[in-house]
Amino acid sequence: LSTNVTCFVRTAEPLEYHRSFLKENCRPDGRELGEFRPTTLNIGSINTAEGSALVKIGNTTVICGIKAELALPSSDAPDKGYIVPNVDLPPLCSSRFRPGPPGEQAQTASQFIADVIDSSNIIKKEDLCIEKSKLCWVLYCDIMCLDYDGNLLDACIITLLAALKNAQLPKVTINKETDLAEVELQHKRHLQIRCHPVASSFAVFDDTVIIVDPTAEEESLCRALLTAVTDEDDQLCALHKPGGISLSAEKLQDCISRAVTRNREISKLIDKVIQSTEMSK
Amino acid sequence: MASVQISEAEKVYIMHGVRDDLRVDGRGCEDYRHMEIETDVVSNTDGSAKVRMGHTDVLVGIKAELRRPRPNVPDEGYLEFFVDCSANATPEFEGRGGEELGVELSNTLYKVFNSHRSLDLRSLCVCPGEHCWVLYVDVLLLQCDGNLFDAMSIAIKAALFNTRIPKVRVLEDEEGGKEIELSDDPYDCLRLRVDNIPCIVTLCKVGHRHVVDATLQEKACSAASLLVAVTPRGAVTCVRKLGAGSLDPDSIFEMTETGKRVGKALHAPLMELLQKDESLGKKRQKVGFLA
Amino acid sequence: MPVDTKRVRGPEESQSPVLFLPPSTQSPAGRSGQGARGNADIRPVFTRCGLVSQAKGSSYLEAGNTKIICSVYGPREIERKDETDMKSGRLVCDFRLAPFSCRKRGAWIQGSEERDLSLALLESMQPGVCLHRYPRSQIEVNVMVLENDGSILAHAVTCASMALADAGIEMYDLVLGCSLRQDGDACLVDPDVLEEKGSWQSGYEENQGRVTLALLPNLGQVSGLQADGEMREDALPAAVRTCIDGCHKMYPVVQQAILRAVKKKAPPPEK
Amino acid sequence: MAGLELLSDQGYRLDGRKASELRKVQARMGVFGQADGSAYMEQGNTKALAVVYGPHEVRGSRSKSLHDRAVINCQYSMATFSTAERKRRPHGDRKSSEMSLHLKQTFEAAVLTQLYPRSQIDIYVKILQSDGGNYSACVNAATLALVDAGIPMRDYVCACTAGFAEGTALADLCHAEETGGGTALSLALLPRSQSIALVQMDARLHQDHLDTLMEAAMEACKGLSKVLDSVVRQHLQEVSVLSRD
Repeated sequence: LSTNVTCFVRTAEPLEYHRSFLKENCRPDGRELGEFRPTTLNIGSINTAEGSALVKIGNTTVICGIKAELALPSSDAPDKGYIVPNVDLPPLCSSRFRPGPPGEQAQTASQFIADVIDSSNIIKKEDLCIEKSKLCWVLYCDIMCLDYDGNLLDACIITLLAALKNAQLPKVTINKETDLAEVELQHKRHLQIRCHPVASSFAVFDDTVIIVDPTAEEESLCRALLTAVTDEDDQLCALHKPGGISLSAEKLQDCISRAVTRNREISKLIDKVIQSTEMSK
Repeated sequence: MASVQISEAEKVYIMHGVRDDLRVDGRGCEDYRHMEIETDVVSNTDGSAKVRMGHTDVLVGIKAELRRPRPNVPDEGYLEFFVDCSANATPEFEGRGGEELGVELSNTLYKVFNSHRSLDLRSLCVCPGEHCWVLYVDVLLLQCDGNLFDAMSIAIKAALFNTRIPKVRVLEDEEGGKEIELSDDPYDCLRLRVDNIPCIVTLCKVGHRHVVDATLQEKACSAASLLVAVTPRGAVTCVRKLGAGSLDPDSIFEMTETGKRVGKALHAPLMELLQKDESLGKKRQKVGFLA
Repeated sequence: MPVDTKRVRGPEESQSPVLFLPPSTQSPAGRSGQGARGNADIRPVFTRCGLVSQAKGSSYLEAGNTKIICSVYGPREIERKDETDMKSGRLVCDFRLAPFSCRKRGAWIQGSEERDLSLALLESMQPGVCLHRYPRSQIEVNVMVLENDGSILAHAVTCASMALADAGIEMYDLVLGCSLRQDGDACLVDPDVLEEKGSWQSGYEENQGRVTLALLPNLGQVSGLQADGEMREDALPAAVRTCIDGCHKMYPVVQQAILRAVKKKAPPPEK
Repeated sequence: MAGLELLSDQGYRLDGRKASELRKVQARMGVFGQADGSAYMEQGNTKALAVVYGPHEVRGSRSKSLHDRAVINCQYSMATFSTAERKRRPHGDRKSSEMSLHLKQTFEAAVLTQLYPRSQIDIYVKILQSDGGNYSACVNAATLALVDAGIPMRDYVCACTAGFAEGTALADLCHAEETGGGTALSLALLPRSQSIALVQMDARLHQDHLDTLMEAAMEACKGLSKVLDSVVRQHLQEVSVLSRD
């Protein structure tokens, strides 16, 4: 009977239901307030992509595939390549998304990722230039959500970083005689990753209670969301708080320091997985 | 797809008729309806044809344009298909209503016709890697009473037969620059070999038998049909199951056999007719829709 | 060209590096990559049900390097109320290739190939689902190909029927898919991408073709059939039979995955 | 285009017609069996096909229906191969939408819509080959299709274009004349009452010349109305012969 009652409360008064847990400093799925869901990573599973990674944070599953193509550098930045990140939330990942052009959430996520890439300088765009104003790489970073259960941004950044670390580009030279590009698939090199940003998301309940890594249900009930991105030198790369109630500076500082430790954890995880992937080869 | 709704009693009537090889309009199971084919009906195309099959009416116009060849096949031209399900056929197609069906039909046509086995695509190449002829095959559905695929394929074959592409010469100047010169003699033109172009035969499973050239009413009695593309030599180039139902393997074999037989028999009179039509030349009275 | 303002855009034009390979290396040698696989063998298949937590039912299928994920939502209220009779439900299939799934990058916007595949998937699945049990509602099947290494339509059919079963949608039978590539005298079951292309598209050889078939194994009915290419007279019926055999080979694997998912959802009472 | 001489010194036009001469008109009614009414029309090299469905219940949302008369619904489209340069889409562009609207306005003026309250009449026209005067060919074809469908009208609606070159009005312009830089005016006329259903002119013209131009267009329309009338009569004769036995 008791399970029936809780079930009813969960559907009828979801916020009350969550509050009753938060009061006890825990959450409906058994986590503590500051606890992330188990995070797993799988790198390089897509052979058709130059680099790929699949990350799971709890149920949330996001995959990123990197395809590299050749293009003419733009005239205002002739010594730079392009990085084109896009986040897709297909109808496959949750019933809340419909087929068709990307919705608001996918658009914001894409823009957020693009901003993080720009501000953190994960990859110097100059590195992607092959020959000034003639040829450069375009890295299409296509991020796709396969299972949406909240905290999309964290997952996106992790999978992007891991996929970039996994990516290998073939050697390209411009033939002096024919003036055409020549690609050598045998010679491949990794990209130089200059910064390791990791995102941490927080949800605010009832003005004061802050939880990390919200699920989809928690995201829909909370009063504000916050995402902080830090790099390995504890520098803040991006801060994203789409509206909601205001937050004291003190609380914000707490969040950022939690993000710093999260960065350590994830960096360790990525290194470990990359190592074991290479070992198994 | 455009469809009609019929009552259970009508369905039973049609199915019993098919069982006894006597269809509502008096045909046998493997008979086509009366067909009217006319070529060269739209003068500002490079080739055109109109086919009427009962109440199904299809007009095909072909325009050739010089384009860049596709990078993966630099020495071949290609075909583009577009099916316009116009509101003329049924009010359902008004606005964007016919678009979905149009894409569906053109995708299938592309699979059936755009291969170098059916048409010598290399003959469409003007200058490898730089210029080739692209044939825009535009199909216009004017009226539809079932069996669209068969009518379209016959119209496309007739229109391709009718197509005349002006001959071009590539002139090279001293610096290696290339220029293309179009022949201005209207009789100096490239014709396409249509010997190997398949026709589509759609077989509709009604009860335990299958019928050729089903009307919309007969289609309403059937859950599944099989599309078979057959070349004049009787080779099958494309098979597709259409519709919401399923078929047992034996009837698939039977239906492909029938398709092969019917399709093979369709080609010879068609070519004969096209040739006769052309030999009449200017003397032929163009009736178009004035028939 | 309308500008896509809803995505982060790259340069107007970019080309796959594959196009710039020196001509000699452009077509890597045919079938050696897969190791020793008999012509009639299907690749090892890995399947799992119930991976997408948000979906009513879901499945994942891996055959060689082909990776497909599928989720099923519904039955829920019909979206387009205009047409259709309300007596039976509607099946909606959305077939997508992830942009990174092929050797050449694909676009985000659904192309005509994907629309074609969606339709083929729909027509293959429809005969298997008891749609009359779901009046006034629609069941959505979303298929995403994560990596395309050949035979995607056939495996998508299998994957979709597992997801439907996982979602508890009533079905007459499972729907299994198998595809085949006729290359001269060789008849390659479950071809990978290289085998699918092969010499068919470049050469003018005899007896070349491709067949994809969907089967309801217990009823022995063929729910989907697509055959392209000019094959010899006897090759087509033989290919259809071979595909039917191929489907039957998949059956135990699929059955087991579904059984496992059922056991997980409703564990048998402990003794 | 200044180089193009629309009217020669001898008074002949590009295609050899005289200034007030119409192109050859050929038409047929009842070309399709499935539609309620249909007609095919050739005006020189311009070929148009019109199909009428209805009157029937209003499709789509009920709110569109009018309690005291019928809704006229028009769609104008062009076959992708109808023009010299291939068109990418048959309809949906701005020009076709404008044309659809013009047709709707024209026929709202001519059809006795009040006889069919709460219903809808669909008129679909398609240009199969375009050589100037698309609008007028469509109107004429649609008129015949409406007659074929047995929908009561005040009168035939006849449409024709007229242009102005070197002080002379030219009737029934072909494509070269339309784009040749002169003025073009389209007129849809109910000939018996001489009332104008629609007139459109998008170019500059001194107002003194307007009368001559209108005069020429009206004459052309009247000429057309005779042709349409004979087509209808002939069609009726054929049909009545067929139905007698």
